[in-house]
Amino acid sequence: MPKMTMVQAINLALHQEMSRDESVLVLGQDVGVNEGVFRVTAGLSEAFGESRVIDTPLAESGILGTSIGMALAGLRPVCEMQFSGFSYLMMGQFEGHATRFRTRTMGTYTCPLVVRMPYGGGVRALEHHSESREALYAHLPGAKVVIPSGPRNARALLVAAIRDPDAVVFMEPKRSYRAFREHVPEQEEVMPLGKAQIVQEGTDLTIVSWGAMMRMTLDAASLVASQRGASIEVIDLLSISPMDVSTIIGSVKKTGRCVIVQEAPRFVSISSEIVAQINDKALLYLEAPVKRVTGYDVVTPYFSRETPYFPSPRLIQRGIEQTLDF
Amino acid sequence: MPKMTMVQAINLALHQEMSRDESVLVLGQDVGVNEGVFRVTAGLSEAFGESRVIDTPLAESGILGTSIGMALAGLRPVCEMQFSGFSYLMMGQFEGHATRFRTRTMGTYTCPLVVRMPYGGGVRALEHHSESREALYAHLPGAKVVIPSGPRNARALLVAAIRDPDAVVFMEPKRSYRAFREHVPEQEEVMPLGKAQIVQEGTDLTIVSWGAMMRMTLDAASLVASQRGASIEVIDLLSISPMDVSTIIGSVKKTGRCVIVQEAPRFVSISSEIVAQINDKALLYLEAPVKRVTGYDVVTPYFSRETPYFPSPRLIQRGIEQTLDF
Amino acid sequence: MPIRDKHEFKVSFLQVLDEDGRVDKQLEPDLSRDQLLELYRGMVLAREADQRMLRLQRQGRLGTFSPSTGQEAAACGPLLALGKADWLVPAFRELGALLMRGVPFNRVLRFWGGWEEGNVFPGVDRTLPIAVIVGSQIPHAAGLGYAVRHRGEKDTAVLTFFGDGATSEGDFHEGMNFAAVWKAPVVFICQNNQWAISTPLNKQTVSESIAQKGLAYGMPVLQVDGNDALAMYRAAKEALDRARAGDGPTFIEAITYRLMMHTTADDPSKYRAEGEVDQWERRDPLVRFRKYLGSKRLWNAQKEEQLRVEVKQYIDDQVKEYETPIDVKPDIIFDLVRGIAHELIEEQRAEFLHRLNDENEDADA
Amino acid sequence: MPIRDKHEFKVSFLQVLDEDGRVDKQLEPDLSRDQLLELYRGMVLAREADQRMLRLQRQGRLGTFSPSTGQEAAACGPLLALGKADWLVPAFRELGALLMRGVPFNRVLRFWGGWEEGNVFPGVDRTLPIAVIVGSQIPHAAGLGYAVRHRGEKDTAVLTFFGDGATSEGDFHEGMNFAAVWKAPVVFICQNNQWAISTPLNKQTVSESIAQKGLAYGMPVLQVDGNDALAMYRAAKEALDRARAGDGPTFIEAITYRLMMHTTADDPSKYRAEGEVDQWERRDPLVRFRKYLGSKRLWNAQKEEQLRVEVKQYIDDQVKEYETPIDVKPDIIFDLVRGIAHELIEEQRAEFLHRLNDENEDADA
Ligand SMILES: Cc1ncc(C[n+]2csc(CCOP(=O)(O)OP(=O)(O)O)c2C)c(N)n1
Ligand SMILES: Cc1ncc(C[n+]2csc(CCOP(=O)(O)OP(=O)(O)O)c2C)c(N)n1
Ligand SMILES: [Mg+2]
Ligand SMILES: [Mg+2]
Repeated sequence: MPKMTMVQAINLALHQEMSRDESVLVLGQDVGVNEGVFRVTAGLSEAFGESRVIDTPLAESGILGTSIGMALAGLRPVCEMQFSGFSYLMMGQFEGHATRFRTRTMGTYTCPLVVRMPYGGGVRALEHHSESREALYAHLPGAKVVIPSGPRNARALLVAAIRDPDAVVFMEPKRSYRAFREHVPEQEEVMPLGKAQIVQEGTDLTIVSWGAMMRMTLDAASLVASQRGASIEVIDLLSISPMDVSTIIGSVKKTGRCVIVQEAPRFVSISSEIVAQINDKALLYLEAPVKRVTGYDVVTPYFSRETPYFPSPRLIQRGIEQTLDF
Repeated sequence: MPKMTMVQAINLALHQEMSRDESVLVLGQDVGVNEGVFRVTAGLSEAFGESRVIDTPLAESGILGTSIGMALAGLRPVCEMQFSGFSYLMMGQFEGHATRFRTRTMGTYTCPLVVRMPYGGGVRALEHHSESREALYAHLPGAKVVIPSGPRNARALLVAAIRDPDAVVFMEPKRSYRAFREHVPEQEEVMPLGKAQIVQEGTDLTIVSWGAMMRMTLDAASLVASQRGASIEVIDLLSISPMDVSTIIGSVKKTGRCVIVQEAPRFVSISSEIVAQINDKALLYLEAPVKRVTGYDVVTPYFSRETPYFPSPRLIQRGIEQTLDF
Repeated sequence: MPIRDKHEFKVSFLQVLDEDGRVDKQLEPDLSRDQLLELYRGMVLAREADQRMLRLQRQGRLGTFSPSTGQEAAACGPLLALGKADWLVPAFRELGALLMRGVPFNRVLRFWGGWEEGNVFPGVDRTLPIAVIVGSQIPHAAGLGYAVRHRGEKDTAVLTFFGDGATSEGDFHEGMNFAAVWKAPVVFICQNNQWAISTPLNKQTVSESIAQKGLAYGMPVLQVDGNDALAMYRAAKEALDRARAGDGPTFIEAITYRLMMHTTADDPSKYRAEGEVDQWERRDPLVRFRKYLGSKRLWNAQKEEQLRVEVKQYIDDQVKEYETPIDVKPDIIFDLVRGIAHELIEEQRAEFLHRLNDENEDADA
Repeated sequence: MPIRDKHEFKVSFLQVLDEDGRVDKQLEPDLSRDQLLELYRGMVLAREADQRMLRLQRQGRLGTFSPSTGQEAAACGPLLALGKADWLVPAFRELGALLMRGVPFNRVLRFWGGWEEGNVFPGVDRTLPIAVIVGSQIPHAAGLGYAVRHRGEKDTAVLTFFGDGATSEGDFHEGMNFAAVWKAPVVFICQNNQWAISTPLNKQTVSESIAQKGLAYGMPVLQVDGNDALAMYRAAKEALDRARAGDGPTFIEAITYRLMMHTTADDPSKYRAEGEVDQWERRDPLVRFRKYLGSKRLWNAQKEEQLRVEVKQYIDDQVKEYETPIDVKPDIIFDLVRGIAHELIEEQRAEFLHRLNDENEDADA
């Protein structure tokens, strides 16, 4: 099979899961005839028909709210927020129902659904099209939040999300949609939710990152490794919530140094929680403060100004160096 | 002046600010004739009339959205979400507009408004009436989030919030609404936003807390102090965002030990950020891991089960002891 | 052509029993004796249960709840038309609907008593729990409607309730529109009880009716005397039949009145005149229906007495059951947060159990 | 009484100029020569500016934007009726409205070019920036309406625009209802251009018209030929006058058509037939209005030529201005996040400046 972009890989997951399980359906704005504004849902309407690939009215709360209804009836809706920047309109349904039906009814009703949404900056888009707000969803008890970093894990994680018995927010780094290709096996591949992946082993320093930041992080890490001969371990978080804390802790206990690279603003974010977990479980192993390389706590500027507001390979490199030199 | 409850103190702030400044108005569900479901807006409709104390239709996004319009026109709306559990319905307006108009228009338009909301558990109320989700608002760049802990600071902070040039989320710990009284001076008192308060000085350990947890924290601290002769510094955070990090860091540098007490669930929360700030700025001063005494990362149980799901004085005491003994 | 009327709409009003219990023969639904009695029993049970809950609440044996006295016809009439395969999506003021659905009263008590067990209805399927977030259940009903049709479940419909206040929420709007666009088999019933806590209808909306809000979605609409159980049955039955036949959703406004407080924490004397209540007490749905039963020679004082005794006995038994301690592990909430276990939750469960232990020791000491 | 029609509603349709530019004398608004020419210039400017933006975008000199070609009458007609004291609350497809309002074209370019400066309109008050979140500006308009009335600003109204897709959002519903309940002086104009990206009207709503959605709020409604600038002017003028007189809000549906792509990132051939577009091209609002001007002997080929030259010259100058580098401190965003400085922001500003320095050195090396 030829190498695939992330868009193609996600599309493959949707095709295969819809073929496998009749109860899976896709809904959202422009996901049908138009095949999604990023073409993520290409071919689905043709293959599975309008009743399983639904072009909805323009209403985010309605999209999630009706998806919850479908899920309560035993379907497995995969709904799309056209951009994560509009997903806050469905926060009431998400906080109030998608994450709660299981506890509320002691398991009688659950919400097996996926909310897909492109997120993040770096594509020179309009206001509200550049934010990374995974922290908002991750804070909610009962939520699952997954962020792939490449075509292959995007496919394998989306399959897992669709099969998961609860609501999963699946955030797709749109900057990585077509930025690179990977081999994605034709046959089914499923990665467990709640597990991080050590993508590169090392002994001097641990980097934790996810989403679109992974590529930059790997570039920066290999630069530092080659320049200074440092042995760097890189963890792709993948599952933001629930978080695979033991993988992080195991690594930090080994390396004693940690850098977290995140696109989102810093304040009350995933990076904060990772630092807190290290404090809780590995403080005495630290040889330097954990370094947070993140977005700033400002409103994301319009695209002509945006570039220096996101982490860059250089900034990550500096963070690594500083932590090694501490 | 007699001692006041927090409800009375907030009411005093509203009365005085509405008298002082014609552009201040109050809107929300049942805030007028009914004087609010907690009577926080008692007497306002009578004193200032229906056009400044508006009973709105039942629509949270509409309440904030129209408040934004009023604020853009130069008014200073103080709107109420009847319970914080319904405030997620206005997340789109808050994230998309209240926190952004200043940056978007480079200061041409701003949103000087306050969103008041009772929050938190411990009053044996229905589902959605017991959560503490300050983290959701605090993560948003541009947001201000304030949580008073007693009648006197509630009054002084609300006055500041009303006068602030931007949108302020003012979260009122409903468990403290009538739980105790304090002297609240008749004459104007304003506390600056963005500042924490050291309510008790000490040298052995720092506790940071806010809202309804403050009272329990003080009880636990004085118990440990008397039982073990420990000298405990207690910080009332008050302003969740922006956060007075230097007060916390100053204290932790002095004591070397820190306990954070928070009602909200732990994951990606304010407590996470405080730990991360200490990591960033005072790691080498720590003599023990920072201890987080928090709610659990589960859906808040219905009220018959809720008690052990919130921090208790005993749990806080244990946290302090453990940190002292580390 | 330059200026012309292009579309015309109307809102009709349905009443079958007038305020004195006289029936309109043309409109009288064809109900058996058993069905009529089932409906009446449902209303009486709802009324008696409501009154008992009020006492329990005052005695501190129940939490705050929202009484439904006065609204029994609006809640019970439609339930007589609802089949087992249909879905019921309630708000929080349809006690009669839940009880007619077969939800044991002790479960309702458990809900208001602060136990999740109150949302588990043994033997009763396709019945969602009470929705506390006003209007938020409306899109669920639309999604359920889509699902049953998508699955090819013929003869299945969805019935949802909400209040007049709920019609101001965005979720009402979005849910109604989705259902209409999807031609989903859903019947939307708005219990217009004139108040949303202290907010009177004219501060909620200035439309001449609630029913006309359905016109926005191209949906058939009907305004019904919500204190007339026969009219409510008839309207719901027709709408459910239409839904089952694939003809899409219907919006019904039931004009009724909340005779009591919003919840037991509310004091309506702050915002409404007693006179208004008196006026509506004269339109009591139970009295009206009883007159009708009487006129059909199906009812008399003795039967009434028997029914009240039977119903009260049931209530007594259920209260007893409610007050039997629930035997569950204290950490059950950790089991329920997600369908798949995770280390952080397990870690916190351990902290929680340790803490319970510690606090119990403390209490013992 | 048992079943009777209780409320009746209708939706009227207004057209002043027919598709051949013939005017209905009864309905022809009383506009001066200057006003007519101002309106026509506005539409021509909008069209020419749109076409220029398309070229700039294709050349990589402008970001993605949403063309408004074909919708000039709907956007410009109402603007002729809008006073300086009134508020304008746009969506994102009213280029003509912004330009007639006096927003310099270079600011519009800056907006789509990715600069916050595009939301700063020197000398133009009471004009909100483009709203990207569909429908979210509608409650703002209601709040502004409340504010101006509350302040006793007589003769002040608020005009807001949005699309057909926006009417599905909860914020449309909530904003309209607040305005109606408050009798706020707001005119709501829905530019029904038949599409929301790829979603055709019949998947957006199954109501016979968009206009009737206003009935839900008890609001006067009107459907207007949105490609008829005179009808749009007339409808907006009457509604604005009514608003200013204290008679509350109005909902206007402008039936028009998006002749081009949704945005420059969109490919409409994926979802709509060319034939549909051709049909609407024949209803070009500029052509129709030009015929009307011609029939009034206000216009000829030479004047048209002059106007086009003048407008293009203005556009050239504005493009030049747009492409003049903006001279602001790189850390301006840190100044703008809140009205009051704070340590964490200052700390991050320092990090940011340090990083810029470091990266510039890197680039230099
Ligand atoms: C979204 C939301 N906002 C506010 C509340 C608080 N609240 C509970 S019931 C109620 C009024 C509901 O009025 P209505 O829909 O007419 O139903 P009724 O109580 O009259 O049966 C309010 C404001 C809530 N539960 N949910
Ligand atoms: C809340 C929200 N959801 C989705 C989008 C993405 N989006 C931008 S424009 C648009 C369609 C808008 O349709 P309509 O309201 O008819 O306006 P038009 O584009 O036709 O002028 C969509 C879905 C958005 N900007 N905001
Ligand atoms: Mg009501
Ligand atoms: Mg449109």
